[in-house]
Amino acid sequence: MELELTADQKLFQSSARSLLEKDHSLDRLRGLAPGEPAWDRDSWQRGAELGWAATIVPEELGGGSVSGEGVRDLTLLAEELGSVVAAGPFLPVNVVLAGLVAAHGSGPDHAATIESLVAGEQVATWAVYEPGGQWAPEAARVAATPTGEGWRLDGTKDRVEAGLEADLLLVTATGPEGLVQLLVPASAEGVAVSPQWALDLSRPLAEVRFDGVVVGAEAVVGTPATTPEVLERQLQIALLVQCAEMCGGLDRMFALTMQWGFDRYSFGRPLASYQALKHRYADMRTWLEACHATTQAAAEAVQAGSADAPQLVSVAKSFVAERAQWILQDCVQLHGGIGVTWEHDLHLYLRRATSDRALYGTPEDHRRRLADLSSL
Amino acid sequence: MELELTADQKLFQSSARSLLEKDHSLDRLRGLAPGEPAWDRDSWQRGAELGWAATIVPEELGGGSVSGEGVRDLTLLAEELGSVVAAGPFLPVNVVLAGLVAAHGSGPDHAATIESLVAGEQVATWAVYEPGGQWAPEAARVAATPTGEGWRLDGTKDRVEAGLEADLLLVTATGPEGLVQLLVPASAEGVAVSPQWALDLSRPLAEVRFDGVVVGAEAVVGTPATTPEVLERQLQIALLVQCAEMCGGLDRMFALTMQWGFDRYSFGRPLASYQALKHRYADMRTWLEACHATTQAAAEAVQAGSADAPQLVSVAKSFVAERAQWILQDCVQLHGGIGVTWEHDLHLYLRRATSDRALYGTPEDHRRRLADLSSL
Amino acid sequence: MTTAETESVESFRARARDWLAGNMPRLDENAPPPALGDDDEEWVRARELQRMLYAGGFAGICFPVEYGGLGLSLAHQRAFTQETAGYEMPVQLNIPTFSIVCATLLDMGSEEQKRERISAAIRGDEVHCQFLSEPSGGSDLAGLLTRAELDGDTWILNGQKTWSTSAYAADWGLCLARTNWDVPKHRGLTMFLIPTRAPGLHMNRVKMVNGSREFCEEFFTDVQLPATAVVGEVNDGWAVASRQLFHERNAVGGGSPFVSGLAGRPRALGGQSPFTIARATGRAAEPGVRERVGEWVAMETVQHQMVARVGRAIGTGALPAPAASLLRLFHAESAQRATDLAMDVAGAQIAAGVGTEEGVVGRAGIAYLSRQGASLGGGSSEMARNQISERLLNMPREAAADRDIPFNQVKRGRA
Amino acid sequence: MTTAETESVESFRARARDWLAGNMPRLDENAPPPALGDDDEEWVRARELQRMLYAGGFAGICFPVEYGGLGLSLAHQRAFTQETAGYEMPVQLNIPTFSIVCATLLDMGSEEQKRERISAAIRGDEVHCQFLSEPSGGSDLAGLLTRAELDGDTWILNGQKTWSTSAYAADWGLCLARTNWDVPKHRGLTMFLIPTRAPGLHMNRVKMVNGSREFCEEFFTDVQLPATAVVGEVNDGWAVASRQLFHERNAVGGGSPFVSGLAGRPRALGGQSPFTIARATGRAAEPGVRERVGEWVAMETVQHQMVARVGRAIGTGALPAPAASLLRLFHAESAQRATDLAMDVAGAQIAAGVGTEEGVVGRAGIAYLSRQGASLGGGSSEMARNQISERLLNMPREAAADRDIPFNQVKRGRA
Repeated sequence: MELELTADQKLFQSSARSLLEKDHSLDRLRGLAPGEPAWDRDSWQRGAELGWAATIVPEELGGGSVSGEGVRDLTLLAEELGSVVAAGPFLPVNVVLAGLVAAHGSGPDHAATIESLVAGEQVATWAVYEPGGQWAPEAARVAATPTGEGWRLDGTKDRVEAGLEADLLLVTATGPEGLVQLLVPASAEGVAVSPQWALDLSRPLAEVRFDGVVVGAEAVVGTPATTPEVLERQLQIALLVQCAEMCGGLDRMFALTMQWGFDRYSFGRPLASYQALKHRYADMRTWLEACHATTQAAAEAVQAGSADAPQLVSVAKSFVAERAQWILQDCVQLHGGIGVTWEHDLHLYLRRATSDRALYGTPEDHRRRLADLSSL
Repeated sequence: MELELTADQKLFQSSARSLLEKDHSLDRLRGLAPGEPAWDRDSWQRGAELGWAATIVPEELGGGSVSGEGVRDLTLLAEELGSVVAAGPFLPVNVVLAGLVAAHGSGPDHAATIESLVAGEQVATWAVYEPGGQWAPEAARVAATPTGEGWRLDGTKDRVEAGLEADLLLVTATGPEGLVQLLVPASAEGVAVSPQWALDLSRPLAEVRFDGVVVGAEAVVGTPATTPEVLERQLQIALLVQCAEMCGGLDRMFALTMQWGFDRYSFGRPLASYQALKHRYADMRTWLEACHATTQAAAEAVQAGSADAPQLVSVAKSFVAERAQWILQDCVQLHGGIGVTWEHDLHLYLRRATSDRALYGTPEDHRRRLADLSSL
Repeated sequence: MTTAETESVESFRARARDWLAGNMPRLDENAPPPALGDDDEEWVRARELQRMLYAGGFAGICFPVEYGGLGLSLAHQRAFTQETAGYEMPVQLNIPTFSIVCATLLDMGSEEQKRERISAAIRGDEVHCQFLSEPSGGSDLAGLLTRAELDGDTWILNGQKTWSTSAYAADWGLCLARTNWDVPKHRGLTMFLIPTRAPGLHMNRVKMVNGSREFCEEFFTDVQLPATAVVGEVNDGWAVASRQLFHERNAVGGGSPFVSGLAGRPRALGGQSPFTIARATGRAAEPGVRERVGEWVAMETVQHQMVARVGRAIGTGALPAPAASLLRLFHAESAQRATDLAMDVAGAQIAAGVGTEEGVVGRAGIAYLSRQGASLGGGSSEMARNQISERLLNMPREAAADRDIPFNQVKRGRA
Repeated sequence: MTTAETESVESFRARARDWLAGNMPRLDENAPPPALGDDDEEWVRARELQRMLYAGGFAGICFPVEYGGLGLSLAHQRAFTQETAGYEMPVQLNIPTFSIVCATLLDMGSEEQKRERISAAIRGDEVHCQFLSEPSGGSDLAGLLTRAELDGDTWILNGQKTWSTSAYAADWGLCLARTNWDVPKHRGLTMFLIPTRAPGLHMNRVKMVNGSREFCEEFFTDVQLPATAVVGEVNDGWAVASRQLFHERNAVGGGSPFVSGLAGRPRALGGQSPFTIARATGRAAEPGVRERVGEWVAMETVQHQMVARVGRAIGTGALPAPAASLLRLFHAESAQRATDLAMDVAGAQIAAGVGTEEGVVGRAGIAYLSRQGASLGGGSSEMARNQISERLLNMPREAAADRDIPFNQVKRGRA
């Protein structure tokens, strides 16, 4: 968590908490039937009304943040959502907004789209993975072909978060002169969206096929010159949200496991009195603090637009995603058998963390990126 | 250790122990001045008289093993030598013998050399690494050029164990038709041997330059057809010796650390009474058993010439070398500060294990080899 | 049976090979692994297969002849198991029916219990289970709260059990209950052999994160048992439970003589090893992936080598019985490392399945969710470490706040 | 000094920057790291450098003005430290002289001790050390055996100490001794401030596996000390030692206000990071090597981020003081991981040097030999875990067999 919050931030946080308590119960998540939607648009709309899609959008584009530091507010919010494994398009909407805002002023104008996303009227998502592929947006095989007035898209994306529900797809594709990002209505002719099994029960995924999909020139986001930095911005926001939501989840599960250590007796004394276990709690507590430290440092850097922001988000992702696994699996171990039952909360968090670890670059991917960024 | 030994094996073991106690004190090793030889030929001669270079050589070539299973006897011996970090050319001499015996019957005859190595009259070593290189014998850059009557050698080898002391160098080189192994007298014109700093105090290394060194056709070991299997045999013997000596060293250091746990008191009770430490002892004890299990299984497979011997030596090396580090470093930790002093024995074992880990393929190298061997 | 009558291992092996080829169905290598949580059919099939083995004279190889077995050696059993590669086998019956329950009855049961239950299991007519753990218990098995009270000649059982593996498929279970609350915990327990369909016994299946429903929980409400249901002596149930725990460690570790038949691919991974995942994700050419697959190959191999070595050593007495905990601990480590490596190898693909199916890679993701199963089932890894340090390395025992204290005075937690 | 008189951090920073540029020698980036075990010259140099800082008005930034310092805030100190990048600094004086010994004297010393010792250190005239650990002691510092007995007005000191960092270079040391054997261990200790050249004090340097000789061991034979040598109260030495331990944790973790100047590359690795090794071995193109270098970059970065966050939180009271153990534990982990990664990256090259020199890669090998140093120095990682679980997480304390028992009745081991 942030160690110090302003009064405004605390209010923002508590309003989020109230809504989350009302709309996002873990029991609902656990009880979802196969194919049943994990979230509904009304609920997302209520979140948007509380500013969940506004933090990183400037006021002139309809956004605004309580603290004036939108990225910090976004991570604060992501922690809250992560602490209850909230379902909904929080991550993809904010990532698309990050791209649209970063591209604003270069290429076609998307101010109206931004406004409707901020208001929760539309939902957008980033279509960046491709079937069978790892994290490699720069090697997109989905082809964008200029048609004269616009573009034609062909190919397939998968692991598209909220793909079934999204109105707009931000598609990272390869054109004749390199990467191009296009904002495509899900309703466009030739777009076929199908559900994809997802490990994380709270984040439905979809496969999206583009079969000769034609869009106008106004669908482009940014320009060839700005696309790399726009992409980088999208990645940074995705990583920050992931790290912060993992931190929020870890806080919750560590606290639960602490309580268990005090309440559960074995051989006439609490688990918390066994040195071998105490030492593991100590390790977890240390890692947890480090997860917060690196997430907050990354958020600061992204907020400030520091030159080392690319490094720091990769540091945070590679570290937090790894430690989240260590901590959560040890929480399971300390709980004993009930930790691996469907009725327990832990697996919901483990699903989220495992999915977060996998997407937008694994720890291994980000370590190699760090080597690149270090000019090795 | 082997769980069951025959009476002959026990005798063989105890004769080795007596000599090791006499000739190989850890204090001597610790007290070596820079450049001072770590072992002398007389001492090696005494070992050879006890059969230390005879186990894997058939009786008709002057060798012989006490149990009739030479490879098993070799590993038994290697454990004993490893348990006192014995200095001397045990590994390189046996590896060269493994190659010469494997090649026997294909290519030139080396019976006389075998006999003199078995008797301890000559010392031989394998020159296989090249400066700046990793484990890649098949990519040797030392060039063997046919001269008509024989071969000319050019290039440099390094990390040659006992290189300064050896009479004969088994050089793995690349000829016009692929790998060729040549047995080169260290006294040959154009051979320049220079000492190389070594992490393991007990195993001096050398760099060897070959500058237009000319040898006769009789220097070749094996034939183009047999060279791959001869090389494999050399590797297998090197790995078995490494694994067994690590096991021997681990047994000794684990026992020492166990005793320390009982003798050392903290807060009025022995270290061995602290659960967090007890659990680490339990982990170490488990890994130690696994190290022995995989080393003995590999020895059996090499002894039997099983089809899976290449896999099993790589399994053993990759596992034992990794766990040796875990165990020894935790032994240091459990000893506290004195474990990192020069006067303590632990670093002598850690140096050996770290060097063993590095040479003849690291765990990472052997894992990739296992993937190859599994037809991935 | 005299030595002269014992068939040689090699002759037995040859006979087994022929018989298997002629009688046992082959495993379908291409069949998908059965869906977790829906394995009733497998149990029907296991009984059928066991009946075939019995009819062929290859059932209960290491059990005594007088209880329906063949009375042969561990070497015979191992030879048979090796020969079963590629055949369908009733491996579900290995644990707990044969290697825990029957093995314990053999050690501690009454003559009647041995004759009836062991032979019925060998014939394929019965499946057995254990009612040991309780929701409040965890590692502290002896701290259990289920009570049995004597009413005339009849025991009345009340309480709750959980983590009963495959109890839903079983006919009989060994149930440990407290029969004296005024003595320290180990001294007031009694073991009962009870029919799973006894009136007053209500059973639920527990759903696990991987979808498995192999565990059950049971509620006992005034279940009535005759005096002959007691296994061993009244208030000496801990001796019986200790044998069960020993046999369980031995069986899980792979050292039991009563385990018959190769299990095929380990179920824990749902058949999805790092090797399979490397193939399925098209990443087999990446050096980092190859390194991880190689690490998995090595761990699996060492795991088998450990079982062989420690099993042999316990057999010959070179290592004492608590050495079985070495197997327990190493098994957990290797199983967990396998799930970690599979996840690493899958990389970004672990998050999703193929269409609406979880697919090969998704199953590795699910296996990862139950990663800790390997260090929880059959006693936690923490308990194994206690065993190794205290029983094998003779380190001082952990202070137990309930030692030598009447059980009704021992502190209990809120969870 | 009133608020009005305090210079702003940014003004101080600007002034420091100018002064450093004009007065302090630049670090020679190409100079090889000094050979371990031969650092006498470094100490002479450290005193010189400290005198320069003092002359320039940049010494003792966070120490009170009355004891020779500047009386400025942590923010001033941090600003100064940031500006020192690229300059030679007397970093040897940070630990223990300033951040442990002087910090403790500031908390617990007599007015005379503060005036004399702190100001002498700030002027660069004195170096301080600690005589705490004993060969039989390990983590159980309070179980020490060195004794001090009062003979009239004079204390007579006998016993043995070890692990005294840089004591050979020091002028004064804080020495903890037992002055009452009839009370539980913490209540019979007294802290003394003693000159390292006192008659009867014999000192050896201890050679470490990496060749370092920075630690000393001392033998005290009837060393005589005046009553004014006592720091704090007689038999209340544990209170003083506790402050030392707190300051040590804080300093090692990087949270101390009395640490001045950037240390450059961490010495533990001998300057040989996985990054350097990847370059030196020519393996930088291998994906597995790049992955490991990236992991190192991440760990180093998180280590700094931890220090910043926890240091700040302890400062504001958001986290309690024992949270310093979080830094201690994480520092050990990151330092150890760095040596492991360096070894992995070096691969087969770790075994050997370049010619008869150890070279860049050989130094990584040597650093690996002292890998555990990071989890032993300044209290073991095990003690840090006890601290975190007991003091930060409020878990029950470990049973201590010597608690509330007169020290002369406590059991002692043979090692």
